[in-house]
Amino acid sequence: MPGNGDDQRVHRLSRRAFIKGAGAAAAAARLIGAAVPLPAVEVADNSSPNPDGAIAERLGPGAVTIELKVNGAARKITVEPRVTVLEVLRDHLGLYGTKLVCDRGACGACTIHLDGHPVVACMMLAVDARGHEIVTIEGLGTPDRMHPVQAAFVQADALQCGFCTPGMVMSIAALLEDNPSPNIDEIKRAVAGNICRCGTYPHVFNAALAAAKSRGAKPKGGNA
Amino acid sequence: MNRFEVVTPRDLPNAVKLLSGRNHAALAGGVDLLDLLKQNIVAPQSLVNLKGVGAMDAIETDESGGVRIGALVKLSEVAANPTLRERYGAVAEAAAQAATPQVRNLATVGGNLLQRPRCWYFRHPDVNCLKKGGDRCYAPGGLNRYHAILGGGPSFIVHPSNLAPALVAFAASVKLIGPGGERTLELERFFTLPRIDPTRENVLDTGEVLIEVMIPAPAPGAASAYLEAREKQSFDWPLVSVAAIVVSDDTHLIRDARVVMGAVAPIPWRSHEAETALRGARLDSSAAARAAEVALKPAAPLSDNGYKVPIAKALVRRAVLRAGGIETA
Amino acid sequence: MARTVTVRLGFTGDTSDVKLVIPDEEPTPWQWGDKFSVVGRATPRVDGPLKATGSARYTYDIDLPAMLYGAILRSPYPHARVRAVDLSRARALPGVRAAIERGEPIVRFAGQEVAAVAAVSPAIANDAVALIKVDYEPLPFVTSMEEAQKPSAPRVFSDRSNVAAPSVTETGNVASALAQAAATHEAIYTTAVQTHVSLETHGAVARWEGDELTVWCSTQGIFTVRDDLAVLFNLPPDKVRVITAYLGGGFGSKFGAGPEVVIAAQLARAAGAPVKLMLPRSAEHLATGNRPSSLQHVKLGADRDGKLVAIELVEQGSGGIGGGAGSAGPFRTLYRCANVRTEERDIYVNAGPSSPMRAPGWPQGCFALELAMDELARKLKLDRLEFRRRNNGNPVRAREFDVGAKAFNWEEKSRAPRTAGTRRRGIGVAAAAWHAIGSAGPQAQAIAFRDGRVAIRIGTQDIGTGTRNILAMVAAEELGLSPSRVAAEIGDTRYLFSVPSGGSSTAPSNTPAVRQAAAHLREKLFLIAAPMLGAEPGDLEARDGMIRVRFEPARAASFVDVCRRIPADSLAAQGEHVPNYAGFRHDQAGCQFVEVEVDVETGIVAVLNVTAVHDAGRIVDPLTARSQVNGGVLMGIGYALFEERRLDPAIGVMVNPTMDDYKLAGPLDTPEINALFIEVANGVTNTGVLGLGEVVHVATAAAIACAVYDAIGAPVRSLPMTPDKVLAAIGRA
Amino acid sequence: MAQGIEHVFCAMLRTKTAYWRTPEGRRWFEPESSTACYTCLLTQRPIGPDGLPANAQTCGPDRGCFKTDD
Repeated sequence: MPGNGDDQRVHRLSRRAFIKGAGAAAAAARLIGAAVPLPAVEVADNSSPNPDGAIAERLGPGAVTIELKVNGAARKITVEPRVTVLEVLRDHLGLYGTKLVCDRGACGACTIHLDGHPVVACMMLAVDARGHEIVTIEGLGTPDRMHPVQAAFVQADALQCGFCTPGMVMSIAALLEDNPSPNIDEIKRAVAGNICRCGTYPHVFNAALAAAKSRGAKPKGGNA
Repeated sequence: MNRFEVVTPRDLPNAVKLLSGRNHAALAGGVDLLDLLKQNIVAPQSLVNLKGVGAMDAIETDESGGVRIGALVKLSEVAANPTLRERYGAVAEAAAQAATPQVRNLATVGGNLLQRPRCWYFRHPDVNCLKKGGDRCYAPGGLNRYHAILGGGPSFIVHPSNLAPALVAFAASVKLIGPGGERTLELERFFTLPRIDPTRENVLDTGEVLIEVMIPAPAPGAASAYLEAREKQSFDWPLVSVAAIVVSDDTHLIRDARVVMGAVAPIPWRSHEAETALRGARLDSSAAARAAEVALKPAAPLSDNGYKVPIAKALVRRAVLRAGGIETA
Repeated sequence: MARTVTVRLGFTGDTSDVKLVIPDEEPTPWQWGDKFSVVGRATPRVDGPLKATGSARYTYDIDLPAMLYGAILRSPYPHARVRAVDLSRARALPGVRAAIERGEPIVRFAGQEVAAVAAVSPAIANDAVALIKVDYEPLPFVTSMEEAQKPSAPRVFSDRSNVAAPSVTETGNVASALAQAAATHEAIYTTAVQTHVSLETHGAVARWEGDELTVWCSTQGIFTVRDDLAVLFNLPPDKVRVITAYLGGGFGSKFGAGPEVVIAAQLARAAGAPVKLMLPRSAEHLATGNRPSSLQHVKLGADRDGKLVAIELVEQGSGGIGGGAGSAGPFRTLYRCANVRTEERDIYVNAGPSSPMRAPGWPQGCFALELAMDELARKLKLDRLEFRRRNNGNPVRAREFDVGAKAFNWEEKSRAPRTAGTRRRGIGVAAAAWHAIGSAGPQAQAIAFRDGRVAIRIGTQDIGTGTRNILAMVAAEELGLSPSRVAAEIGDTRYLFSVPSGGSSTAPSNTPAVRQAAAHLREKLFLIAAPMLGAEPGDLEARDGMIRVRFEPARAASFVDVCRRIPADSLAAQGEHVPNYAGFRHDQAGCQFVEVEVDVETGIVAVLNVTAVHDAGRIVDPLTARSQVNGGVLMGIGYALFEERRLDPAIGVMVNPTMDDYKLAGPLDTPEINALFIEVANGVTNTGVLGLGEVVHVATAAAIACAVYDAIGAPVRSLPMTPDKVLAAIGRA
Repeated sequence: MAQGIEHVFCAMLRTKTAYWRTPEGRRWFEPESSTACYTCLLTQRPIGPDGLPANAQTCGPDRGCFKTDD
């Protein structure tokens, strides 16, 4: 599916508003304590008038077609505004390298580069990513042509189950762009937002140092 | 997460107009908003996108020597800004220690100040606590190890912002724009205790937008420090944070001091007691320890969070010493 | 049928010739002093590039045409009667294709499955779940072990006590030994419930084609999931195919078909379309298992010479509605003692059930026993390492103590004064054991193709330890190839049977089958090569990509050239893991040394460095072996300092089912880790490879606790050692 | 220990070790194990369909939900 530009999957979905009052999801009764359901959402009409021109843009709540720049290519997708960048990458663009783990920005498994900076794709709405350059793990390298950081991860065995690995690689790759010769403390801080349950951090540090070295930089101190 | 629309107003006045409507929420960096949406804590009909309605994304020095930080400035930009690092070290350090590198590249200054508490009862989708309009706070009598030791009741949340204590220490103000026009408020007065209204953490009115933080020029001889104690060192909310400013001369005589604690109270907790104790004293470890002692005197811990008192004392003492240029453990 | 071979077994300084009776089809077990060209060399894993580039496809990444997304409605109540479930509004939601009830009249923990839906998008599935109306009758509940034992406590199971029958063992007479001991120690130690937090949550993609069921599953046991589903859906096992190409962690929680796997298959059948059902993070904490808590009443007695004369453990533990909380293993095993009594009790509470987790029972027991050992050593005025040496009965561990103490600088660090400053350093040591010798059953195929490719096929799975790599390395060793030329194909029940990846058994169970298969393939290739080289098959050897006449390296054919003579498309051979031999030893020893720094004003503990010394039999790949040590240590740091499932006593819900409030060790919490291996030729299988996953996790939390005790002079007898507990131990809070 | 292999287990009972087979081809239960986490395959939980705990000590022929292996 990657590469054909358009999202195929939306054609399975009706474009009508699916739910009268989608807020029912939010109103799922709070069962502990006095249950005060939040008000159900009145779904705004996608084509509601904007007489005084107060609104520059109105998206949703139904699916809207937007364009994102992913790994150098413009990709058109049709999604509800509530969809995150992570969901778009995985469920609409077939870019499965970026992982969902904590879904709250706490683990870094979904780290991508947004205009060159590492961000968590799970805590950003897709509509907010328009106009920005997104690079995912797939945009960094392929098994046959690995990015130096990816090659260093393999050499150092900086991966076990591999589920956190794309996010780790993205964090280290972003670090080395900013700071070609990080010491071990700078490396630790750069991946401080990435969680690995297999506990492979020591090898990640080794990989980062090796990748920096292979790019011709001299490590400045550090105790690795 | 419910369905919602995302509207981008033409300009700030229109953003205010939209946000004055029922069930609208402001969208800036979106990190805390998405967390709340995913937990079904909020279910707005409409997100009002503040990006693109006005600048709000710059850090500028003003004529009086102070600094203005736009509400949409990212935490990573605060952490890296040379002016802030040089003159408002505690602010830059607080930003640098917030959340994770990836979150700091998304999260904004405005969002950091306005984020909702991290209380696990508040964040639990099945628990309707006082803060969400329910009838009780579950912290007293419940699991309260991370809750308030100062200023609590009837809700015992702690304010989650890293930035706020540092900004309050520097006597920052916030500029708000709302249906009634623009107003400027000392940040210290912006935050509000639960005994006023347990469902909110600040006085931002419906329709109001926080657009800017203004920090006055620091007094000559002022130096700051920001310290956090966290259970773990990789991404954790602080158990206690302390921002301290010490204005002293070459002989370590303290002319003025500001001491603000984070994560101990429902608002950034300024300790006037500590400041009074420091003013006029010669800065040394016993003066700092005295300040720490009086700062925590009003503490009223719950069943499980008494340990935060000694931690706060240690951090107040260390922050004061560090601000005064005396390195400590 | 069988033959007798004599092999040299043991470890540095302690080897001997051992006679083994082995089946004819078995290659002679690797022995002490064998020279290898592949095995034992650090080899980056063969599937590393797929993982490093995000190309490895996990269950979570499976995408099928017309695939639906499943979601589960879970009980918010810790205990309730389910009076009625109304699925009508969910079913009526456009985009919903199936909705099912779980059908259990009582829910016993917050997070228990009640109903499920399948819809065309994850968002609609979640919307639909919110539309399900359930009429619950809340029932009284209990979430704390202490409360659960009160006579008036609500019952988790009606008419059954919340206290299960105890499991008691006794050798000797503990009571009288304690009475006569020169020194005794008695204290209570507690540990919290830890959850697995596999990064890939539990889940499956299920697809029916007629009466054939294919399930992509995040599991540690593809065959066990297959067998479970076959029983539940009344199918012959060969109508069920389970695929796990890559697995994002399991740590013991992913055996068998869990509720989410069964529900995915039910939804797929009801909807007539494939269904993907991956759990959200919160459900992972609530409902997929945990390491139970423990409350351990420990008594130790020693004589004047520092020899243990009595060990007693009275333990209770709870993971929730299930059992398995026993922690007595270390008490019965780690140290020599004539009088040992253990008593273990499971307590039921209204919370998600326990499941096996990385050396079940051992990190709990090791923590209590080893900290108690330090407390007794202090009374005896004995160096803590010396105290352990005197009571150690395992020669491998004796060597590990020596090697580790030297590498760690134990003596010098012991002599360093414990300063009175704010940040105090301390050191600790703890022993570990496990028994990772694997089990018979796995069957492997080794296939050579006409183009010279070699494939190993076996129905095992890679939980993250590098299974493909070590299987490729073992086959490559046998065939004289480089591992990169061997494709290890695993993770599919279409391949021959293997056992689940648990109990550290993947490497020890699968490598012998692979080695035997590769050896048989080599013999078959020799039959082809012999006429080419004008030699007898028995005179040939496979080395460096060549098949050649032994002692006459010039008479050789390349492996590829020999493969070209394969008459059909490929040449296949089979091997199996035969029952284990007596070998040298069946147990596995380890020990870890830890240095910490405690900030005595904040109670915050930093682990500075760890020296981990372990026996993994024959190390196939030191690189991936070190990765496993890192992993065991890091999970141990989390267990020691951060991790705890927190249940509110009043409302019965877990308050921290997220990855920000449930705290895992991260990069800045990572110490320097020095992994050292004591290689043991144990001869229990033809490879003598042992698993490492569990033994490397057993001692870490214990050693950290001992180091904290050393640093602050007071024991913290409760895990996790959060700042409140550390400050309380120091007397500052 | 005595009950060991003689014990008749319900065919629906599962624990980690039950997924291995003994050399005789039987499921490998350790009724004396204090660390085994049992589940009933029918509920995928440590509860039988009869609402009582599922484990090696109690999942015998005296329970209404008991099933034999073949």
